[in-house]
Amino acid sequence: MCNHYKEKITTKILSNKTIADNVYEMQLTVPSIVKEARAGQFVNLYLKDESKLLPRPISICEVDIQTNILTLVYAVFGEGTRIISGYMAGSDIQIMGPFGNGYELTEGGTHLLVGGGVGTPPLVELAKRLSGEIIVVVGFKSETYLVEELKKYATVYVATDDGSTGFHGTVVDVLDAHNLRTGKVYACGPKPMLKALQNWVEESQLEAQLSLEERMGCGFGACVGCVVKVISDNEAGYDYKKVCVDGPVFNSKEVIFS
Amino acid sequence: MCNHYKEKITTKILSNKTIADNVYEMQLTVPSIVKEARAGQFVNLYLKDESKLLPRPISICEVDIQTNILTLVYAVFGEGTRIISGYMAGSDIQIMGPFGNGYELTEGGTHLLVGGGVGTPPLVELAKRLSGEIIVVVGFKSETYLVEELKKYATVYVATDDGSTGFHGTVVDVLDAHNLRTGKVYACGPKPMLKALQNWVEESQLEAQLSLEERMGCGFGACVGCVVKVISDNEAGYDYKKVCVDGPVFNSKEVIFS
Amino acid sequence: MKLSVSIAGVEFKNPVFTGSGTFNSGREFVEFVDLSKIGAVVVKGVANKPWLGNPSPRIAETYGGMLNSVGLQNLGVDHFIKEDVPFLRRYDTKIVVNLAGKTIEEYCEVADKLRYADVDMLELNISCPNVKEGGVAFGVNAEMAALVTREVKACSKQPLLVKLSPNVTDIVSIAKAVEAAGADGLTMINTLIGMKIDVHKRKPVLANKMGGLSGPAIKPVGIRMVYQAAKEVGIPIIGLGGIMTGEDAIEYLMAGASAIAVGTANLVNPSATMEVLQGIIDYMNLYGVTDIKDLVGVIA
Amino acid sequence: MKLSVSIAGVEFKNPVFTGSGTFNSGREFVEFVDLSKIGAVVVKGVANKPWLGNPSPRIAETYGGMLNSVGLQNLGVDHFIKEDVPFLRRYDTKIVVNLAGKTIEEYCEVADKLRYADVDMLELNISCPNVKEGGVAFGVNAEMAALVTREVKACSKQPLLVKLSPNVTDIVSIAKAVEAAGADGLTMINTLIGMKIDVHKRKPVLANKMGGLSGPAIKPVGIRMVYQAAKEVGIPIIGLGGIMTGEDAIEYLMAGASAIAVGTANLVNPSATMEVLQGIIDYMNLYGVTDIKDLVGVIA
Ligand SMILES: Cc1cc2nc3c(=O)[nH]c(=O)nc-3n(C[C@H](O)[C@H](O)[C@H](O)COP(=O)(O)OP(=O)(O)OC[C@H]3O[C@@H](n4cnc5c(N)ncnc54)[C@H](O)[C@@H]3O)c2cc1C
Ligand SMILES: Cc1cc2nc3c(=O)[nH]c(=O)nc-3n(C[C@H](O)[C@H](O)[C@H](O)COP(=O)(O)OP(=O)(O)OC[C@H]3O[C@@H](n4cnc5c(N)ncnc54)[C@H](O)[C@@H]3O)c2cc1C
Ligand SMILES: Cc1cc2nc3c(=O)[nH]c(=O)nc-3n(C[C@H](O)[C@H](O)[C@H](O)COP(=O)(O)O)c2cc1C
Ligand SMILES: Cc1cc2nc3c(=O)[nH]c(=O)nc-3n(C[C@H](O)[C@H](O)[C@H](O)COP(=O)(O)O)c2cc1C
Ligand code: FES
Ligand code: FES
Repeated sequence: MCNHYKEKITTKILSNKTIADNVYEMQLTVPSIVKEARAGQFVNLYLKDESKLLPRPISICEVDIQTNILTLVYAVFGEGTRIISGYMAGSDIQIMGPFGNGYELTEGGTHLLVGGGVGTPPLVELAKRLSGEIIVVVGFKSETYLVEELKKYATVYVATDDGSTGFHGTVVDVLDAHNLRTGKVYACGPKPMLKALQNWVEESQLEAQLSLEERMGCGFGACVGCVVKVISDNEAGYDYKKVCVDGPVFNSKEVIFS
Repeated sequence: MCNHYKEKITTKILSNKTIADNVYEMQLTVPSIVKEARAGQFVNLYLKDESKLLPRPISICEVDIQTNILTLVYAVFGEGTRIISGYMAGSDIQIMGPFGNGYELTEGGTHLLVGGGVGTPPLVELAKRLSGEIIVVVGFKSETYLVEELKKYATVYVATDDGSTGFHGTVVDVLDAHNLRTGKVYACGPKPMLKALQNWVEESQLEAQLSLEERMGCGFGACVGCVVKVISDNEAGYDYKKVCVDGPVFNSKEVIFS
Repeated sequence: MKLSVSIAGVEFKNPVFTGSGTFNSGREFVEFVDLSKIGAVVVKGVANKPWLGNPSPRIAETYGGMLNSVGLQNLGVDHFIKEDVPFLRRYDTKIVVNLAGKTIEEYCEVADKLRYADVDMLELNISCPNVKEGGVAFGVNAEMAALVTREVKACSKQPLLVKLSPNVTDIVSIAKAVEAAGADGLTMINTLIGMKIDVHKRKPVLANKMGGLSGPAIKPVGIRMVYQAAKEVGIPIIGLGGIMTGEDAIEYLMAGASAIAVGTANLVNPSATMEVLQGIIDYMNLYGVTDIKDLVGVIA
Repeated sequence: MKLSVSIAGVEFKNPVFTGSGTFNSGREFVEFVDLSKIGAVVVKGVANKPWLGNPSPRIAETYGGMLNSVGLQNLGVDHFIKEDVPFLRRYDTKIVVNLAGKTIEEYCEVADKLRYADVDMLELNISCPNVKEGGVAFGVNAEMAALVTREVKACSKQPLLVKLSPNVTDIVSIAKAVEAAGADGLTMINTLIGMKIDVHKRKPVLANKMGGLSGPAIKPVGIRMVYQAAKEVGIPIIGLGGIMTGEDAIEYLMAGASAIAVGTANLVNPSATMEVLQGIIDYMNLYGVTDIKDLVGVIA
């Protein structure tokens, strides 16, 4: 009704193809999102099936300012992402964003980017934007993806749970094995990985930014549904912050994993 | 699981195009339905959007035994048919049928087929299958459709509410104007038309089969949701019959319009 | 893999039942489903004599569900015993008869006639919201629910399930009262009372104005109530409300139901019972569950 | 076209309000919506002091709806008066403050602090299912509902709406009790209590196990309850529960609501309030309705 207000954007899917078992890459032209995007932010994808109302938050994997193309990489996790994976190139999708704070970037120095599974995608845009020495450590169950993209910008170490590619073990094992205890840490991945990494950075006395996930109602701060426990000096000793607007990237020091 | 049991059929839409303002023709290949179909039967169309669970019952307009093509003609009435009208050729749709009794056909003599709006489609297959003298009287709000198809098999009179094509008035007006008080009557159309026709056939002492509509839960007799009041010799003087299996075609004499 | 479930001494070959009123007496489904593969056919409400039911329209679609105001149209218990029992007995499945009535006497008349009929279990419907006189009043009050349960139990030969209404403040107190009154099991939930208005015609969609809301939209309410009741009663629960898939069924089992029933899904997809059963089997295979019992009530 | 609605002496420019807890204090929506175009912003529940709320996950998607167990996380009334009131006053809309409390004293403490704040109306939430101590107990019993209404009304300066829980056997008796106790209006409905189980993890999706079911799935229940209550009370009703479109809003008005609120839809589509308002206007244009009042309660 009022064109100067922000709205859900309906846009055509340029491509939506599988890049690994159960993992898909979707490309879309969304000038407004591409223009604003910071590494570590996310977008909301909406399903066409109205029985599934809530947004699916997906991290921005890459944006291309020249072509206005937004790239998302997502795993088929449940029904919603399964349905999205079936959307064909040329069909419409509704999207909103970018949301969240994104990673804080510092110029120069060493940057240690740690990703696990579908926590890897945001590291691509991050690696692209950072300057200095960039080291990426990514862990997968078995099949790897986005490794070639990351190699364009960084030295990449790969770990797999089954040892099929790279190091047989976790990302923390790789960090230890290669003694990568240096630089600023940026991470995104499943909770157990982030929890292990939180311990590791504390021991290693490094600063880390962790990108968290939580179930969302809105994605833009309205429902207070997506909270994470953070350290607070109130009576309770903790408070709740919203992953969608106060995060998804948090200082490792403040996060309380339960 | 058990292939010898009947199931919903998923089939590709061959075409789905507008043939009049707000009216669409959809063609599908469904051998099992085409083989069984009788004129006046209907199929259930299911939406892909799972927030809309119930079937949309649509009459069989035409079947082609040679090509196994089923033709449906439907108006965009509410949200469901609006969504269906957007389904593109080449995409899948779920369908089940044929359901209902269909018209009883008699050989030879005069047949008077009366249709109103989207009650017209079933008359096409009916006209095709009847033998003898076939007269069709169809009424529309304004724009007409399926008239050319019907002319292949019958003498066709058209009435429109606004007089834009053919007779300015109702189908009953046409029947009176042309004094078409003869033969067996087969009708399908909105309730007010059928009600008027019921009076008219009674006055005219003709036998009529009326195809009725009612909101359905299942379309195959399970929910007892789609009932119509019929004359009965029980205490109450009426009983309820199911449109989906006892109909949609009823003897005009038994129907109680309320 | 053990799928069989024993309830009040009756052995069901698997935990997939049909929701009363969504499967009629099974006849409409023989083209779609091998009735011998279902745990039980729970038939549409049967009254002491034929009921006409409510005027049309009786069905309204709602977002993720539907409203019905069928009003228990049925041909009466004599017709049921004569026509439907022999039909259903041709299949290797259990027969559960849903009892409809406006008074305790009417319920008992049906139960009494069924004494000599070859049916396996009764289900007392004290919760249908579509019958004005009595039907629902029994279900929304613990004392009344207990009273009707006790009386009908006394006049029944077969084990008696009591089907609870979700339109209540405190489902647990009603479940407990019904258990104390002698019910052999609970079926929950029946439909929520709802209404839909046609804004163009300016009138309710249903001729009866209000109707029962069913389908996936209500599943969270059903899961919650089964969970709450299962913690507090010792008798088995048949869980239903919005089950469309095997995983929905597993949810009910985990919430505490010993068996489940597929309702509205049958109308939308007549093969739904078979698909739900297959979904349960797939789940058990995936997680190596060898006895369906091991899933019941696993949520603390 | 007259869209304005007068409730307890407060003039709202149109009947589109926001559902408490789905719009926060409006700040998150200024990018999407011109707050000056909404009838009222009903803010998230405000307590006497900051509440932490429940642990995560707090949100679960359900078929056609969602569950939440936010548990009224809020920064307390002092913060609200200092930060949110001045913010909202920049817009030409009414401010309705949803009161959260565990006891009558807590509610009164909030109402009392709001005496001197520039807000237009209060909404007493006696129906949030997510707070164990008291919160919900008030809402499910006519006597308790009347008691808390009477007490909070006595300590409030602004007109008082009372927000009813749908998790009750008899909504009409509660509505009447609350009216008799002095409420200036009713807001209905709050969420239905529901639960969802993650069958793979074998645990409830919500950390709090149960939560409030909202969204289009529950609309038929909301319409039914508003319809039932409107027939029996004289005070205005704010209708909500599953409103996604203008037609949904019209349904509530026709059922008897004087104004409506958009809840869950805001989360799914932040422009929802604007679209609902436009849908109402379109409907009125289509049918030549000149005053919104002429739609209220037209269903017999
Ligand atoms: C900030 C953020 C960024 C993310 N980025 C990516 C990414 O780049 N690639 C990727 O593959 N996945 C990403 N995820 C996870 C992704 O959102 C979920 O896998 C997805 O929502 C699952 O939807 P579903 O319908 O398939 O699963 P279902 O389990 O059917 O979904 C049910 C509901 O739960 C929510 N949900 C389920 N799992 C998660 C989860 N892990 N996090 C948040 N909500 C969840 C869904 O959104 C939905 O509302 C991200 C999550 C967050 C919070
Ligand atoms: C036996 C039979 C044959 C039919 N054949 C045709 C046909 O050939 N062409 C055609 O255009 N229409 C036909 N109709 C009407 C058609 O089914 C409805 O127009 C359609 O279901 C409306 O769906 P909707 O989602 O657009 O409307 P909505 O109003 O959004 O639908 C809501 C619900 O009401 C039901 N409904 C609404 N209107 C009707 C109606 N008139 N009859 C039955 N159910 C209704 C829908 O199925 C759905 O469950 C037939 C109806 C019946 C019963
Ligand atoms: C069309 C229809 C008719 C029903 N008739 C009955 C009935 O006769 N007796 C009864 O106890 N429940 C009846 N029910 C309720 C269902 O058995 C079931 O409890 C309810 O629909 C919830 O389950 P569902 O969501 O799987 O449908 C009926 C439901 C529907 C939809
Ligand atoms: C995330 C969320 C938070 C809510 N918080 C409150 C609250 O603080 N106070 C209140 O009275 N109702 C609260 N509600 C209930 C809504 O205001 C509304 O009554 C209910 O969600 C039904 O409307 P809907 O279906 O349009 O959402 C909340 C609902 C949701 C979804
Ligand atoms: S998802 Fe709604 S506040 Fe974060
Ligand atoms: S639609 Fe279910 S019986 Fe006719």
